[in-house]
Order: sequence, then structure tokens, then C-alpha cells
Amino acid sequence: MTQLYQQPRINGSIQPNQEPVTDTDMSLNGTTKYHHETEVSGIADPAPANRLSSGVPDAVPETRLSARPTAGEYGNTPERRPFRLPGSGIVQGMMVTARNWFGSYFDRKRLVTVQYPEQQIRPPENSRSIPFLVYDGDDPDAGLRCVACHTCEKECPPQAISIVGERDENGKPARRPKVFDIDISVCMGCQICAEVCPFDAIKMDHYLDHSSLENFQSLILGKTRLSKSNAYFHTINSTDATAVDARLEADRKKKEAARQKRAAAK
Amino acid sequence: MQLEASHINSHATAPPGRLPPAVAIAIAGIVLTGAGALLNLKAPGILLPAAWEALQNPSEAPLLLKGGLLDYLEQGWISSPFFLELASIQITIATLLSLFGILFALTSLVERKVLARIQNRYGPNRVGPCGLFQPIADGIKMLIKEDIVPRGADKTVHLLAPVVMVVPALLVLAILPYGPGLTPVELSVGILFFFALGATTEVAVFMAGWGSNNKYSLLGAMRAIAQMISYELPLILTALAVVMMAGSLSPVAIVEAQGGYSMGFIPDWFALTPWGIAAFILFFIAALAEANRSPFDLPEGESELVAGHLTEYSGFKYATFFLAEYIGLFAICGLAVTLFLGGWHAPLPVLEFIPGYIWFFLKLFALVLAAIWIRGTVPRIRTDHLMYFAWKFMIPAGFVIILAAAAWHYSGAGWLGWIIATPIVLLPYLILARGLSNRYATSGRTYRFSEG
Amino acid sequence: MLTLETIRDRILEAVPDAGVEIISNPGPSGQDSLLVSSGHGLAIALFLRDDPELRFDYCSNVTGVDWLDKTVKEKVIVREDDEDVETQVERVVPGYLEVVYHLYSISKKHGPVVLRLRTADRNEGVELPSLTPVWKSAEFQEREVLDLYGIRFTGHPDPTRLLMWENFEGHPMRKDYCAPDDDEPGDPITARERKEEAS
Amino acid sequence: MIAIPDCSFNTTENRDPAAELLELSLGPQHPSTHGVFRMNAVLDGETVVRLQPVFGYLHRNHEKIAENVSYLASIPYTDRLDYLCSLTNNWAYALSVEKLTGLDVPERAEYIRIILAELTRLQNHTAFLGFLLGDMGAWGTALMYGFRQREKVLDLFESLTGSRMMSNYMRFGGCRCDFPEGWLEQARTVIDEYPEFLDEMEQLLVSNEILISRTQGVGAISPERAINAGLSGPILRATGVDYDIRKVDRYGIYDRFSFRIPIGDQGDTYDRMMMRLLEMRESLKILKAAIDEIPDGPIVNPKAKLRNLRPPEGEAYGRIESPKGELGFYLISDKQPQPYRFRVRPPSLINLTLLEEMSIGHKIADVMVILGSIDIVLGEVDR
Repeated sequence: MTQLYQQPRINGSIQPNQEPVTDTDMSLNGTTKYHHETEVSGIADPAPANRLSSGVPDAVPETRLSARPTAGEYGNTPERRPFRLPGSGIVQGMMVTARNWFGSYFDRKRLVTVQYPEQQIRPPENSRSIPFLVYDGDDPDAGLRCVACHTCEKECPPQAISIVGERDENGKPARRPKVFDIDISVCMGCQICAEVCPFDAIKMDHYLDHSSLENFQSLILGKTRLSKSNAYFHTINSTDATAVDARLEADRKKKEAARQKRAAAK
Repeated sequence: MQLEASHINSHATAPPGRLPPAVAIAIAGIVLTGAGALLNLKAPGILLPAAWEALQNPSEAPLLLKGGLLDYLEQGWISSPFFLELASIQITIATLLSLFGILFALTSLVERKVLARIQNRYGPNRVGPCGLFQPIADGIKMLIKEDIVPRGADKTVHLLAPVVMVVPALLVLAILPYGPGLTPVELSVGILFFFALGATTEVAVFMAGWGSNNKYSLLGAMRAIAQMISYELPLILTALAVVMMAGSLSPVAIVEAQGGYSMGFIPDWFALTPWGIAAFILFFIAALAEANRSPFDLPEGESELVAGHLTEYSGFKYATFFLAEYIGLFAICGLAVTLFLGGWHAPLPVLEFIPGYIWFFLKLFALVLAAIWIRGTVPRIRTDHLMYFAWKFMIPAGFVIILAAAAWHYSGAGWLGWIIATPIVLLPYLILARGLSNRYATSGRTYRFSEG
Repeated sequence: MLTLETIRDRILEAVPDAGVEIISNPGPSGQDSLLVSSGHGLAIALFLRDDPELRFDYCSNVTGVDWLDKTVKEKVIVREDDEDVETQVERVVPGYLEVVYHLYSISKKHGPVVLRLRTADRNEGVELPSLTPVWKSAEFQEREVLDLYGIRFTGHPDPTRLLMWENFEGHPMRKDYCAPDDDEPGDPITARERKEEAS
Repeated sequence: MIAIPDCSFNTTENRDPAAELLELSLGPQHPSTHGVFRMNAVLDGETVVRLQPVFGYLHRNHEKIAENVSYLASIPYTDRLDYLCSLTNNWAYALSVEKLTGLDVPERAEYIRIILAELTRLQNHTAFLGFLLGDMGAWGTALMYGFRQREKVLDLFESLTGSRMMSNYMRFGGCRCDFPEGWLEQARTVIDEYPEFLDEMEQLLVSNEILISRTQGVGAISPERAINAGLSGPILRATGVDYDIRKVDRYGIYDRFSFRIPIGDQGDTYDRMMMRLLEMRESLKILKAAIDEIPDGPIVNPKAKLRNLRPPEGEAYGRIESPKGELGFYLISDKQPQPYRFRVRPPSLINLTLLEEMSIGHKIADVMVILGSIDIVLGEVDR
């Protein structure tokens, strides 16, 4: 037995005596698997009367198909008018397009395209593309804030970062990265590395033009290509850069004070 | 932070001027042609006066120029009258082809620009000034593309389809009256010729669909056949009313019947009569369907059939189809101008100093713009609705229009005609529209809201 | 909304010899679940859907969980030479696959009730009744579970893989699934690439 | 009045049994299948007699990846589920982890979440209208209007979260960062301008005869069937079922806002489109109120851990009303840094359950419109 609701509605009306299509009346040699009936013997759907109550709460009055729109409820819903000239809706739509057509010559709002690359919109400060390493001062090697603590490497979701820490002549870790590679074919620019970095050493760049003619090596950015000065960081995101500077300065002062205290204690 | 004009850094004031190779080629061509003409010393003596005369008398200009050219050929090159006749035909053909070729290029650009403007974009503006050389770039791109014929395709049919498509589209251009005395072939049964040849397009589309050996193509071709045959009937019916009124199947006679102004300023175009306006609207809708223009572009309905009968075409063959479709659109819009919009006649008596052929092309272009505008607005209609619309609305309405035209004629084509013919058109329209609206449109809905 | 205990009692009332057990959830979410014996899964699901007070007409989420075999170390007192000796014994708790259904009621606006069905083991006895006949929403999700966990649903109208291709071997979401290493010499993909490189 | 008989041959009854059927594969590369979705359709002429969706072309086993990375590292991956609505995905996941760990969210963060979720709903529905019209062959006009407007919302997203689509913004117990200066004012402008756009869209769409004839009565489903098949979101409500998780679960602080849930009439494509249009107006109400009322305060729970989160043993199922429907995350924790089980309840996939039933008996062109009206994103369907 087929329940009424299981049949596909055709053109909006339920056709009561129409059996749904089943595998048997198709002359295909079973290439397309098809199932329409979901009945299993012994399981029947609850009575239609019961089902109709579901979902349509009593609190909302049943108004389908008969009620006229209540005024002011929703101004632009097309009313159930007895007759409207066919074509009037299309004409209305054509007025809209005409407004945009001619409006685009006068109104900046109707012509929002920017002529890239001659015109470029400055991305907002928070905007991000891929990470870069911040260094203080002028020397990218000496001023690098990164201490090769591997936090970002561990937290990077697609594992795009690989770090090898440098060791001094005694074989002790030198708190500096020897290798800091980001595979930008893997990096998804999620900024989790910048978020978890305890030293504010890695930040998100605005730079977007990564295209190159070379397929593989140019996709792995090394330490030299990733290092950018703090001044650059100020140009792309001065709010964050200033905050970071203040934070680092406070840290430095605290450490200085602690060192002096220790020296005084000695 | 927000997109403001002040935040847009203008690195350069305008796109940098680049001289595309196409420009260089064009300039070289002009220089070489000029030099070649000058080598024959007789040329300036004959051609320049003709050109001067043409400038002084712009409405006769095409004929004068052609006469001058023929004179030049007669004196310098050809003596046999047979070949002279042939040359005369060749000149006409070459003019028409280049004219419509330019119009095709221009329209393909204008279409993209207008669609872009409708959609709040710029459209092509990189190739040449204002993107004017975009059609050339497109053409070069099309020509150098690989021509792919699918394995299992009927190769002959696949190859012939674009040819069969483009030839009738070009042939029908011959009977259109572009201006007074500017009809390439003055056929007394021009309208009949137009529809007879126009019907050939269906064969071409079906050849493309069948020959491609692709399911999408086949479905597209099936749609095309059904659509074109259905819409040819209202097209012919509405044209029939005009033929009845003009009493002739000759396009020139039809245009001449629309000359003159009533009350001194209202042109006597058929589109400005109660039956004519209805016939014109029906004709234009059917013309859109015949030319496969949106919203009747079902044969290549890209949302379901990828590109319909064009799916398996690339390169030059595709370009040919493209050309044929545009030429077909021009031809049918040209016929609409001839039948309803007074052909070469100016809309106002004071504007008659402008040559007729300019009026013709202006009207033609206006219709093409309207088609583009419609394309920018409406979604595609569905197959069964399309057939329903043709057979249950357009064809009965076409018959009614014939009746109304007769009533208009016998009531003297004046105010009495308006009183009698208007209800004859309007009442059946309302009844038919009611049938349409009951079936499809205008059933507004109310929505309930739950406050939760 | 009834408590889970009452729901269990009502199920036992309606489907007398069904095995229903409440699995408590130690976490803060407090979403306890009902473990249902697979033999009565269909009947219980039908009851939950159709009972006028429960009316769980909306099956929101269907998913599989893979619980691996666990080795549990236990202290066992063994009588050895008339003496109680405490020794550590390793015992293997067999793993199983689980299907979890999250049920809501749209007409009563309550939920969720979490229904669990467990397979006998992870290898052969991975058959469970399909609840698609009760809730059609389970159709694709059960196919996904079948695909990714390898649970066979009896009574499913179309028991085929959903996401992986037809000839794919293995069930990727199982905890012990090892993805084929592309760099392995025997791997067909690598072999093909090498061949292409050589030619 | 002239009675005009029904001349369509939509019913399968009228089919000539001897007629040959045509099997047509739509997708995975096809102009309008919304990504790499594929349908195997069997056609009788142009009428669909069978339709089988084929999945998996974009399957990347998001769930498996998530079971191997930390809780935090899954957030950027959730962005890529339904890539039009990454912020609601973030929220659903954050909500589930908060349920799993018992974390509270500060008030300001709740307001931020609601503002962003409703903006996401706005931009998703805006894009939806464009895509739907594109599927109907409207040459991208509505799409471009929609994108023009959506861009403004995306600008807001970019200036706050750093990315236009892949936001990676919400965190367990709060949000990642506070609004930059002037953000709320800009948001207010965008919201104030939105009704104008909606009016224009409605003029363009709602009474267009071709659109009405293409959508009304196409792909209608009954409310009972919709519930049984697990449909959710605007599609479910279009059938006349009053069920919105924002109202039912009252997650976040939705109970503080007064908004209405539009409920459909016939459950067909037109209603599905209208649901979105009407929902946008309601979203605007929420947004206005939320922006006016947003309090100051912390944006993240100080107890929340960013790294090395090890939720207590247990499981949780959290769900929200995403623009596409019910988006749920089911998590099982075994006190490890990675979830033991990570499950996405994808509304896009489950909403496709009835695609075949909706399509049978309609024309092939309708299938595209029906698919468009379901509003799927393949990133979520295949995960």
C-alpha cells in the first residue's frame, strides 16, 4: 500500500491514484539504481490524520490557500489578486534593470567594480593572506623575534610550517630558527600560528601576489623571504603593531626591573 | 576600512595605452589599399567626384558611390556588360556583408557592455579604447582555437550544420529595403521568401544536434525544432495582417504603404494602429523565439543543457554559429522594422533630412537593444510553457489580429477604426491572458509568520 | 519532555522483551543515551516515532562510532598452592561499532533523545537494522556510515557506498584504518606516475 | 471564459511505455550543478522519471582530519564546510565544544556571534537568490545584484575576522578578537541599506511571470514528508512547518530578540525562495536590535583554553540554525587533545534526501531550479 504523502507531487497537486514509479516498470537494464518506496513489511506510517497535526502548531491559524493577506504584515508579498495582466511583472522587472543600466553611468553605488590592478582597495588592517616573520630593527637575522619554540609548528592545522632551531657552537639551542619554512601550497591562511605565538613573532601579511612560473620550490617560502620588518608591520596593521610594541616594551621593562632586582640582591 | 573613493589608490589615472596588434594590422591595411588605388591614376578622377556628390546628397549616397565605382570599373577594368552586371551584384553583396559584419562585431560588443551595465559592471574595456577591439580579439581567439569533432559524430553533418545555418541568414538580408531604392533584390514575394528561407535554420540546428552525437545537443536540437516551428506560425500570422493591409508581399510596397503622417506628425506606421501594436509585440516575441534569444534560448539553455546544440562546437564552427545567430537576429529585427516600424521612414516630418537607411538601422539597433535589455532581465522559460504560450496564446491572438486588421481596414482606418478594432484586439487578449494567468502566473501567496 | 528513564520504561512497556539500557554521559552536556538491542531496533524506533506522547518524528543525525578492542589490566585473585595470590591479568574487551541516532520531535518540540545500536563485533557481525523505513532522513546518513564504517544495514533501500567509489577497499573512518601510502613502491598510483615519468 | 485544458505531459501516466528513455549524467562538471555535484537523470523526453544523486567528488574526509588534530585546529576546517557561511559553521562547532566542556560564553561574545550569524544568513540568502536565478537562466543579473550587496557584508567580515569567507573567528568560550574601530557604525549602514536592496530584488523577482511559472508548483513536498526526510531550515519551513532552532533551542541569546519565522504555503520552489526573502527582513530586525543593545565586556571566557584543550570524557551534540538548515556537530571526547569522534550533521546533504521525489515528473530544466532552491554547498555535502 502506498501512503498518500509518499507520492511525488506533480504540479502542486497530489494525484491520488497514481502509483509511484518503481523499478519494474522501467525498461532500463538496472544501470541506475532506483528506489522510491521506503516501506518495509510490517511497518506502516501513522494515520494521515495523525501526521497532519505534526508540524503545524495549533497556535498559528491555518490560512493556507484561502486567506487574504493581512495588511501591513509584509508589504511586498504579492497579494492574491484575482487577475493581473500577464507581462506586468516582467515590465516591472525591466524597469529595475533599466534603472541599473542607466544608473550605472551616474551612480557609483550601481557600478561598484574597481579597476584592478590600476586601482586597488587597501585591505582592512585585520585582513590576512599568509604569515610572515617580524624582525625588529634593520637586520632581518639579528632582529628576528622568533625563538624557534615550535608552538606554531605544532598548532598549524595543515602542518605547513617546519622549523629547525639553530644551535650554538656548544650544541645548545640558540633560541633562533635555522630553518623556518612555510609551504604556501599547504598554508590556508587561518592565522592560528599568529594567534598562538607567545612572542608576537609571526603575523599575517596582506601580500597576495604569490604567482610564480616555478612549480615547486617557489611554493616553499624560507626564512629570508618570510622575514619582514616591524616597520612593514606598522604599514599594514598599525593598530596591532602598536599594541604589540607596547606589550613587548612592557615585557622588556619588567625583565629589566627583575634583572636589576636580582643584581641588587646579589 | 570601508570601500570609499578615498581608499582607492589610483596608481595610474587610466588603463595604460597599449597598441594591440589588431590596430597595427588595420592601419597597415588602410595604407596599402590607398596606395593601390592611387597607382591607377584614373581612380581619383572618377571616384572623387562620385564621393563628393555622395557627400552633398547623403540620402542617395550609397547609390552614387556604387555608380561611381561601376563607372571606374567600366573605364579601367571591365568592358563586358555581363561582367559589369556581375560586378554590380558583387559590390552590393560585399557592402551588405561588410556592413552586417561590422554590425555583428559592434552588437556583440554592445551586448556585452549593455548586459554588464545592467548588471552593474563595466563590461569589456581593456582591448582598445572602450574595449572597441574586443570583437577582433574574440574573433582571433575563435579562429585559432582547435576545431574539435567528437568521436562518433556524423562528421559531414557536423561540418555542414554551421554552413546551413549561416547561408539562409545571409540570404534573407537581400530582400530587406534599407532605404528608398536601396533594396538589394526587389522581390515581389519578398516576405514569402524570407519565411521560406528562415525555416531552413531549423534544419541546421537539428543537424548540429544530431551530428554532434551528444545527448545535450540532441535535447537542445529537439527543443529548437519544436520551438521554431511553433513560433513560425504567429510570426507568419502577424506578418499576414500587414500583408493584407499593404496588399502586397513586397517589402518595398509595405514600407511605402507606411509613408506619410496623419495629423501632420504621427507617422502612418502599422505599429501605431490598434491591431498593429498588438501584432508588433507578438511579432517581436516570436522573433526572439525564432532567433533563440533569451528568454526563449532553450535550445542552448546553459543551466541544464550546457550549451544545447552548440555543446560540441568550438573554434571557427562555433564562431559561424555565433555569426549566424546574430545575422538572424538582425534579419528578423529588420523585417519587424519593415513590417511595423515604417522601414526607412523618419518618425517625424522634421527629421526627414536624415537619410532613410540611417533611420532603418537606427530602428534595427533599437530593437536589438530591446532584445538585449530583455535578456538582462528575465529568466528562461520552460519547454512546456513555451509550447503552451505559442499554441494557446500567440496563435489565437494572431488570428484575432487578422480580424482586427480587417475591421480597421473596412472602418476607414480612422477614429472609427480605433473604436472598432481596439476591442477586437483587447477582449480576446484579456481572455487569453486570463487563461495564461490561471495556469501559471499571478497567483500571489500569503505567508504566515510564527512568533515562536 | 519525559526523562530518559520514563522513556525507557515506556519502550519496555510497548516492546516487552526489548533490551534497553541507559548509557550515562559523564560530560557536562548531560546528553545520556539509550542503548537498544539491535534485534528490536526497528520496533523501538517505530514506537518512538509514533507514540503520541513522544512523537520523535525527526531524526536529525545518524552517525557511526568505532570502539576498538581494549586491553584491560585487571587484578585477579588466583588461588595458587592454597594461597590467594593477586596477579595482573590482561583481558581483551572486544570492540564494536556503534550507530548513534539523534532524535527530535518537531510536533512536541523536544529532544534530543540519543539512540545507540551496537554491532556484535568489528569484523563479521556488523549487521544492524536500518531505520530508514522509519525516518527517511537516515537514508543518506546510513549509507555514509556503511561507507565509512562498514556497518551493514539490513532493510536499507539502497545499501551502497555514498562518498567513496564503488571499488574502494576499507572503511576510512575506522580507527585502525591506514591510508595507502602514495609513496610506497607497490602503490598503483605511484607506479603509474613513475611509468609516465619514465616514458 | 474559455476553459483551457492542461496541456502539459508532466505525469508519468501519460508516458508511452515503448518510448526509449534517455539517461543523462548531469555533472560533476556542469554549468549549474553547484560545484561537483552529479545527478544521473533518466528522462522520458524532457520529463524526469528517475534521478539519482551521486556524491563524493569533493570528499576529503573532514571528520577523519578533525579526529587527528587538536580541537582548535578544526576550526579553520569547519570554515571550509559550507564556505558561504563559515561563521555559522564556527559557531556550531564552538557551541558543541562548549557543551562538551561546559564553558560559558560572555555576553558581549554572544552578541557578536548573533550579529555575525545573522549577517551570514543575510549574505547567504542574497547569494542564494542570485544562484537560483542563474539556474533559471537569467544571465547573472540577479546574481550580480546579489553579489553587489553581499560584498558589503563580506567587507564587514574581512575587517573583523581578516578573511572574507574563511573567517576562523569563533573560539571556545567566546570570539577571537573584538570589533575594530568603527565596525558597528559600518555594519549599521550596511543594515540600513539592505531593505532598499531587498525591495529592488522583490520588484525584479517576486512578480515576474516567467519566474512564477518556473517556480510555483515545482518540486512541492508535504510537511509530513519533509519532516520524515529530515529536511531543515527554510526548505522545511516552506512546507508549512513551524520549526526554527533559533526559537526551539534558543541557543546563544536568541530569546532576547523578537523576530518572526516565516512559514510557507505550498512547499514548492517559489515558497523556498520567498522564505529566504522574508527571513532576510527578520534577520535585519535581529541585527538592528543586537547592534543597539550590545554591551561592553570581555569577549572570551577567561577559563577557556586555546591550546591543549582536553575536554572531560563524554559526548555532546550541538546544533544551530545555519542559513542552510540544521547544522550539528557531534563530539565524543576521551580526554585527549583530539576528539575521539567528530561528526558533522550537514544540512546540505540531508536536504538532498528528497531531491528525487521533488524532481520526478518535472522537466529537466526544473531539476536545476529545484536543486538551486535546496541551496547546497558541495563543501558541506561531501565534506
